[in-house]
Amino acid sequence: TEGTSGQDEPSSDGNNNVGNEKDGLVIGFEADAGTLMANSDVNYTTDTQIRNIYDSLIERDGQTGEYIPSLATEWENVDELTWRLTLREGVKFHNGADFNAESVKFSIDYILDETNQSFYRSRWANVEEVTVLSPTEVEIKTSVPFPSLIQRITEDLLIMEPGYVEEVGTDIAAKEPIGTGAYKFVEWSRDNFLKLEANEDYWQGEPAIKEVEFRYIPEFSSRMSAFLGGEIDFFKNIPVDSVAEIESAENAKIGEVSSARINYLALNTFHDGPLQDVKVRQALNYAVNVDELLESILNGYGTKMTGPLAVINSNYVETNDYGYDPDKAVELIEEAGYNPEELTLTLDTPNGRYPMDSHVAQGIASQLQKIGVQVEVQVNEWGNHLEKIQNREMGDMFILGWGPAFDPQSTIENLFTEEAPYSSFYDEEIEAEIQETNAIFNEEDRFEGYANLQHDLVEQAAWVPLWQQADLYAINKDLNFEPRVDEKMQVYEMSWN
Amino acid sequence: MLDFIIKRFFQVIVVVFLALTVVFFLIRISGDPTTLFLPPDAPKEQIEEYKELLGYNRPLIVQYGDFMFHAIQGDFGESLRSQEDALGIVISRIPATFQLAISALLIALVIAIPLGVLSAYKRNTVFDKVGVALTVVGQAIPSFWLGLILIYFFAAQFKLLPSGGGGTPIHLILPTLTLAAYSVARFTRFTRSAMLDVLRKDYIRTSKASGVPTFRLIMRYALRNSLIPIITLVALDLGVLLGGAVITEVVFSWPGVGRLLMQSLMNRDFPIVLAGVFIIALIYALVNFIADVLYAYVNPQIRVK
Amino acid sequence: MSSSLPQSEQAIKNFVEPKRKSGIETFFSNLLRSWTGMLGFIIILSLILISLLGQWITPFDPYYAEFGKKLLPPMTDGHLLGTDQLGRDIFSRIIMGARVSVIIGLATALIAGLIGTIIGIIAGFFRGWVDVILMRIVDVTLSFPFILLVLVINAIIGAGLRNIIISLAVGGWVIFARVIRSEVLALREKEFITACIATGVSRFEILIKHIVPNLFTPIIILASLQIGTYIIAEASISFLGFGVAPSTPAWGNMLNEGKDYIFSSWWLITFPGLAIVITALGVNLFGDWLRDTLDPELKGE
Amino acid sequence: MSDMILKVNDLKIQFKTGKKTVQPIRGVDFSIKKGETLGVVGESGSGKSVTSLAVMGLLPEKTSEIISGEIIFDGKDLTNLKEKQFRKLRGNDISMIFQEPMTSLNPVFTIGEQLSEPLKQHRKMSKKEIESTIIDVLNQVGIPRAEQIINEYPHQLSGGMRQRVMISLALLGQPKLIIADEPTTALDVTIQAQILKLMKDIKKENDMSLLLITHDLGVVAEMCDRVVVMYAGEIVEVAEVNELFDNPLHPYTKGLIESLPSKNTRKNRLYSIKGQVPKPDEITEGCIFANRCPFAFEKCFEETPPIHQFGNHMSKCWLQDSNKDEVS
Amino acid sequence: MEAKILLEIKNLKKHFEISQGMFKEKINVRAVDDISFSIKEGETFALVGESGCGKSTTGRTILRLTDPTDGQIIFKGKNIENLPYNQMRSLRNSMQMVFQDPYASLNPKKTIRQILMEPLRVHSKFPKEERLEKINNMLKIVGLSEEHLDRYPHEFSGGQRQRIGIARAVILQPDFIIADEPVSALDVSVQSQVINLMLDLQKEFGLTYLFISHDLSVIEHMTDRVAVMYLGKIVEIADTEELFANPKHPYTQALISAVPISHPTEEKERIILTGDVPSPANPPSGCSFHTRCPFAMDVCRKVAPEAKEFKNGHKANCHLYTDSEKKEEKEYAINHS
Ligand SMILES: Nc1ncnc2c1ncn2[C@@H]1O[C@H](COP(=O)(O)OP(=O)(O)OP(=O)(O)O)[C@@H](O)[C@H]1O
Ligand SMILES: Nc1ncnc2c1ncn2[C@@H]1O[C@H](COP(=O)(O)OP(=O)(O)OP(=O)(O)O)[C@@H](O)[C@H]1O
Ligand SMILES: [Mg+2]
Ligand SMILES: [Mg+2]
Repeated sequence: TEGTSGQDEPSSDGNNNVGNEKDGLVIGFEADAGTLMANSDVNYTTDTQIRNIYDSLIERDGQTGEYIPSLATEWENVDELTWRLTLREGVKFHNGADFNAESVKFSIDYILDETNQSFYRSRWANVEEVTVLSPTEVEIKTSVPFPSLIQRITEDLLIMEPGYVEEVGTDIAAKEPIGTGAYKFVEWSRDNFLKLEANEDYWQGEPAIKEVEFRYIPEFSSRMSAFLGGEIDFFKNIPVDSVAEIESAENAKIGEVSSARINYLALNTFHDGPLQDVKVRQALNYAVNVDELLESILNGYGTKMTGPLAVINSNYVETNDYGYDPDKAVELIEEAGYNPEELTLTLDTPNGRYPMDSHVAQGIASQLQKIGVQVEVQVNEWGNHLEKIQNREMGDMFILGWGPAFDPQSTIENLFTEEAPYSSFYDEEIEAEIQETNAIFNEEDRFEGYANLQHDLVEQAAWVPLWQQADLYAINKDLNFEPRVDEKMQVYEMSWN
Repeated sequence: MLDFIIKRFFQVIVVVFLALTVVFFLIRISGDPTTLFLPPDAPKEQIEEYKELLGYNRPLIVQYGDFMFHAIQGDFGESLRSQEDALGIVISRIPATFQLAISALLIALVIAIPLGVLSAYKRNTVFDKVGVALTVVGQAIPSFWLGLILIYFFAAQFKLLPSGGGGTPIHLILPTLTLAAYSVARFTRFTRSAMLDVLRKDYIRTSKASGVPTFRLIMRYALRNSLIPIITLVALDLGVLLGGAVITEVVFSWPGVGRLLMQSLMNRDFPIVLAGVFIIALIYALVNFIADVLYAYVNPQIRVK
Repeated sequence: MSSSLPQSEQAIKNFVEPKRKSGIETFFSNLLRSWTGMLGFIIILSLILISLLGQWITPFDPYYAEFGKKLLPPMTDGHLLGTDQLGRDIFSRIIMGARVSVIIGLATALIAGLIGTIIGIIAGFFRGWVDVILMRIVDVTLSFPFILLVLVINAIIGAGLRNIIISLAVGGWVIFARVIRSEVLALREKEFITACIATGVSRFEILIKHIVPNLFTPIIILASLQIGTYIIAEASISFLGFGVAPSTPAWGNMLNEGKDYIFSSWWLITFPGLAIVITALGVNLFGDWLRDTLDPELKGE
Repeated sequence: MSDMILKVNDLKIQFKTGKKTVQPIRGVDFSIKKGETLGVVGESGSGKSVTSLAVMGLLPEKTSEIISGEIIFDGKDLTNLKEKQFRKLRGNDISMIFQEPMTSLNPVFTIGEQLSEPLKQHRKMSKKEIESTIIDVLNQVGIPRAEQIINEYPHQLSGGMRQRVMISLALLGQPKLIIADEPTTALDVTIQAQILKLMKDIKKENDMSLLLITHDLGVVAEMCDRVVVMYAGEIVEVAEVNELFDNPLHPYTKGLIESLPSKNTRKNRLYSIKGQVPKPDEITEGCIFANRCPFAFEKCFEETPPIHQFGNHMSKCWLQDSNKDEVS
Repeated sequence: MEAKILLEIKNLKKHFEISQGMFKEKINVRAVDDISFSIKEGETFALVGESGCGKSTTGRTILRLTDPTDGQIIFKGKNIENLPYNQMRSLRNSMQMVFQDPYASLNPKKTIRQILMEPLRVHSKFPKEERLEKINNMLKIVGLSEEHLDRYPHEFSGGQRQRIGIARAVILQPDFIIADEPVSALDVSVQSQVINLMLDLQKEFGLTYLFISHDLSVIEHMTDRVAVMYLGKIVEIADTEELFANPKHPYTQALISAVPISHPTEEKERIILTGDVPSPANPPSGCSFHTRCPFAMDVCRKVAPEAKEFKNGHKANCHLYTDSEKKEEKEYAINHS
């Protein structure tokens, strides 16, 4: 729903810009970047900001999530263990240095080097060696077949300038970054703001917006008032209940996109209990009315899912929807040998991590109550929640989100294997199937494999799928901005009317 | 005097040392920060490796010794999140917090002392009664709520002032008011009662008997006597202000130590928490020290000749 | 003026009748004389009643989320103060929240008061190295802003009603220890204690029979003044998201959840905030009055 | 009567404490002649200080009220004087020396700063002149090192020195009347002797009147020309000092003098007045002293006695009533 | 009939260390500095001197309410200066104290019954049933009555409280009572009542008093022997009548002469001392009185005088009398100055 703001008042709003003349942009952002060093901090807040300074080799299409060339123009599999990338020519770093294969090798090696303590390193553990073939060609060798390398390159890898980092050292480079991106670093005041200016020599052409500021405002209400007061031009993550308020403001519109982050209700099968019985898990799938939750709690902002993958995932196939059937649920529970009236389950939820998360948990609790199952909702501080999951100390059910989820392997592998606790689901047969499918290299076979897996996971009721999060943005009416499915804020793509 | 300074200095060291020790152990038993920093799909080996790297798998007492050894040299380790020097990060936020705390303190003093004096002077009049009532109410309003209300009116309803963020003096207005409100109430009350106390004193009667006019009596004589207890209170309240700054900084997105500490607590960025504890304990101890000196300065009975 | 006539008549009657009044009688006749004390007393009394009778007087189930009725403004559909983002009745939640505040205030005052008093007595009465060590600990605790201390401890030991009482008590006992210690030190020097020694009373008996009874007044005064601090501290910490469990209807929590709705639904932050203010006001008024009547000299404290 | 410097007529003062009111001064009449030392004796709480504060206009404004009577100083009635006019008198025409030298000086100002105040208020003087005047007066009261003392703080001085400073403060305005409210009670006997002598000398030199308040009959005997005896807010007897000691009329005065240890045989019981001073709220009908008086008869409990005057000797006792003189 | 010695004090010292706030060094106050005297059974022994000279400290140290720094306290032939608290406790039924401040010395939270019962309970004096009767008796003796039993101290006047304080001390029927300025805080008309009470009690129970006061006329009236203290030291001891008739030490003379006259016609020769009492933290060298003494000689500034004995146990510490040849001459000089 594009913002249909009220009457068109002449925009003579004091501190706000007058139409076209504005070429700066202030983004209200919830948190500071951890560091401005590329390839270090996996945190979304860091990545979103520095992607305006650094470029990646491969980009995603903002709307479809498909891979598109960026600093790499082509990529191919030489064999199962070897990848070759062709690089764009004539790209220069902000300091004038040339972008070339050396910088790619340097950036990957940076991740791999233990001493740099990159949080990304585990994801790149399979990479064995990076070889510079020519200034415009690199080859990457992996130790095992590693089909998701392209995803890693897209999501993790940003290209740094080797000469600069070596010259000034990582400490300075982390505070005054040099990249090839659309924006050049100007000033960073911790917990306060990050200021960038347009890179006029950007290889994709000069950005329309000349100055960018990320202003850190952790409190939603403060962000909101800054936005309404015209101090910031847009911000992300508005609570669904505030949408109406923003829509009714003169200068504002709502941006919405169904994002690649998914929310789900995990059903813990790691330890003994009713949930180890598939029938009980299926019953819970019947008993949770996702449509009602979406409608009443999320005001419809979200895209319902039925299986382990979201539509936006490659290799997504449509799976069977359990639908809402409380009677069936009761039946199944009884079949499994339980009396729903005597069944008590725990449900852990974080608070404020995902849209309306703890509210959704309470909604689920009251829905399950309708079939007689008692649910004890436990609200955790985020750190504790995560720790409980990782230490496998969770009770019966918990709420969690996962994203960005584009690639089936990463999603399925990280959610449904014994190794990964994030859905706390484990089934011997499924585990074998996953391992098998992951190793397939052939595109068609691979598709086939994931399709089967998706059906099987639904059949097994591995979790209760909820929805793709709707990313909601409050946007200045005069700003051209299409929210991206990968949550990124590429200012280069934006412009003023 | 030197004796005193040395003695106080040791006291400060002991206090800071104990504070760090307590927080160190509390933090260590509360849980493990590694999970929050690594990507969720990080394998067990990497978590272990990371713990190893940070030394979190050693015996607690060894970790403590190591921490103290480095802390003495001003090294609180690196922020787990940004891998920068933790103490440096904390220190870089001090100016913002000070800006807030000091301007709140100044505003509080500028408003409260004349108000308290006036209220004491006009004791039992309507002015005084309304003033006292307001201060009682003022002390009952929690600062975060006041902050929200101010945001609601000044930022949301009338759009007069920004609701958050740092930098310009305009941004300072609402957080300063929020932070100062409690102190205004407290100082006013205190000034009033200190003033009333002094006004009852024999030496004030003496001054009156010498024909000193009331205004001069209050401004020149009584006020200076009242300042002695007021200074002590103000020093104590700087702690309240620093504590209140945490909340105010969060409500108004003010980039100071308090907010940093809050975030670090949430993120379990323990080196920063410890460095923050260190800095706050130090500042607090320092402020108290300064208060003692000031106290000695305004109070001739303990002034050094 | 005319309205105060019966009171002053009462006062005169009390005065001409030298018959000794019971403690409760004096308490109330004193209370009647100060409207601020009376107001504080009434607020506290209603608060305690509300928190005791909570379940029975809430018009709605404070936990029941009726999603269809969320964010109703005050006075709609029988919701006196409106509903919150989950469609829960705010009035009912505020009533239930009173319980949290009362429990926190009283339990913390009790625990902090007990610990602090015992430590203060030990330090003040036995002095020597015990005193030195205990007072160093007090210094350390006081070397940290109270709210920050509670916050850090609470963030570390985790959320929940019990934990917040623990962390408030950990931060709060020191005040008691300090005041009680100095009271004990002052009492020790009092002539009537010297008189006891001269009579030949044993030290233990001096402590129990002569010093402790004289501590009740400062303890009660201090506790009554601290309760307000604890209630506000709990609300602050809950507001920051560390306090009692988020599903618990506590005023700080309600403000924490409601603050995101400040632009659209003012009633979410207004009423719980007012509840805190009124409570703190009542406690402070009553505490002030207690202090003024019981011990005019403690004023400077 | 032009030789009267101060005349107090039927003074009644009332205090509000909470909702109650008390009347600690319940009709006080006396006068001081020029150059005279008038002693006011009475036990604690008899209203000596309140009376003197009333003369200085220093009663607490909000809680006290002069409900009747006049205070005529130099021909002017002070009871309805404006604060501003009163200020011109204080420290200038009337000065006061207080009981507690320890607390009557402001601890955070130097002696010099405090002494310069009456001069700043009442005289137009340069800084230099002020300083030399102060040093002169300090020398006059026998303070050594006056040039240094003016830069010192009260806590650096002993009690006796402080009382000397207080006296010099009173002298600075060259007043016509000095009121000294128990100026030596807080001092040791040897220091008391010093201060009393000093006051005697100074009074002689400066030709002032002195209203000396005390509870010590010895001090009265030593210092005063005439004596006023107060009891529970009333004046019970006024007489020349010799007359009072030789021929006290009021039983209270008699009792006081009789109970002095020096009037009693060593090691024997002392003469004593039974009972205790009534508190202001315990006062009943009749003579205030009746319940302790060994000579009290019915009338004493029923009617307040009038003042009986025999020359310069006044007594407020039914015993002096000419119609009723059967008792010795 | 030489009476037995009840209490003997030998070279008693009590020094206080006080810190002067944080900016100054600690100082050592010599509150009591090497004093010796003895009190006979049944007598009233007085300590007199100006404020701060160490009278109260002496009294409190004798009762072991504070521990002596040095010296001996021999009570009924027994050394008590080192007795531990609990042994001292049992001794306290024979030595008691009356305090100066009638307001501060009674616990405001206890009724008169509790206050008077406590000593009996602590020392298990009298059978339980009889205690109340004893208390009522005692109340009658001090001029109060049974109906006061359940009142609190604040419901009494100062004089009444002081009588309660005296009752508390006497109810144990001790041999020895230290009365520290028992009448200084009282009104003139009440003061004589309390003095009478003390005289009566002494007669009735054969008490020995150590009577501390700064009021010379009271001392003259009711005591048998007097020790004059100055800056922590005893400068003169004598029988009361002897002391007032024939004071030896210049300080004693000045003290006596400073007492205001009791009748306006009385003529009195005055020795007006100059200056103030020096601080006991920093006493002058030699004879501590030399700074104010009208007869100070060179030797006084350097050497502390020894005690010089005159007739009937009259002793004075003054250099004027140590030089035996010039003694007569100087005595004359002093008496006629
Ligand atoms: N500000 C006041 N408010 C109420 N009552 C007062 C006030 N000042 C004095 N009084 C009362 O007035 C009475 C007389 O007090 P005053 O101070 O004149 O006595 P005094 O004769 O000077 O006694 P003392 O010898 O103790 O100084 C006392 O009963 C006292 O309680
Ligand atoms: N507990 C104490 N700590 C420190 N100094 C003390 C203490 N008690 C008494 N002194 C000091 O010892 C000296 C003697 O005091 P003490 O009370 O014995 O004097 P005093 O003769 O009883 O005087 P007063 O007539 O004022 O009661 C004083 O200088 C006093 O300051
Ligand atoms: Mg007086
Ligand atoms: Mg004494």
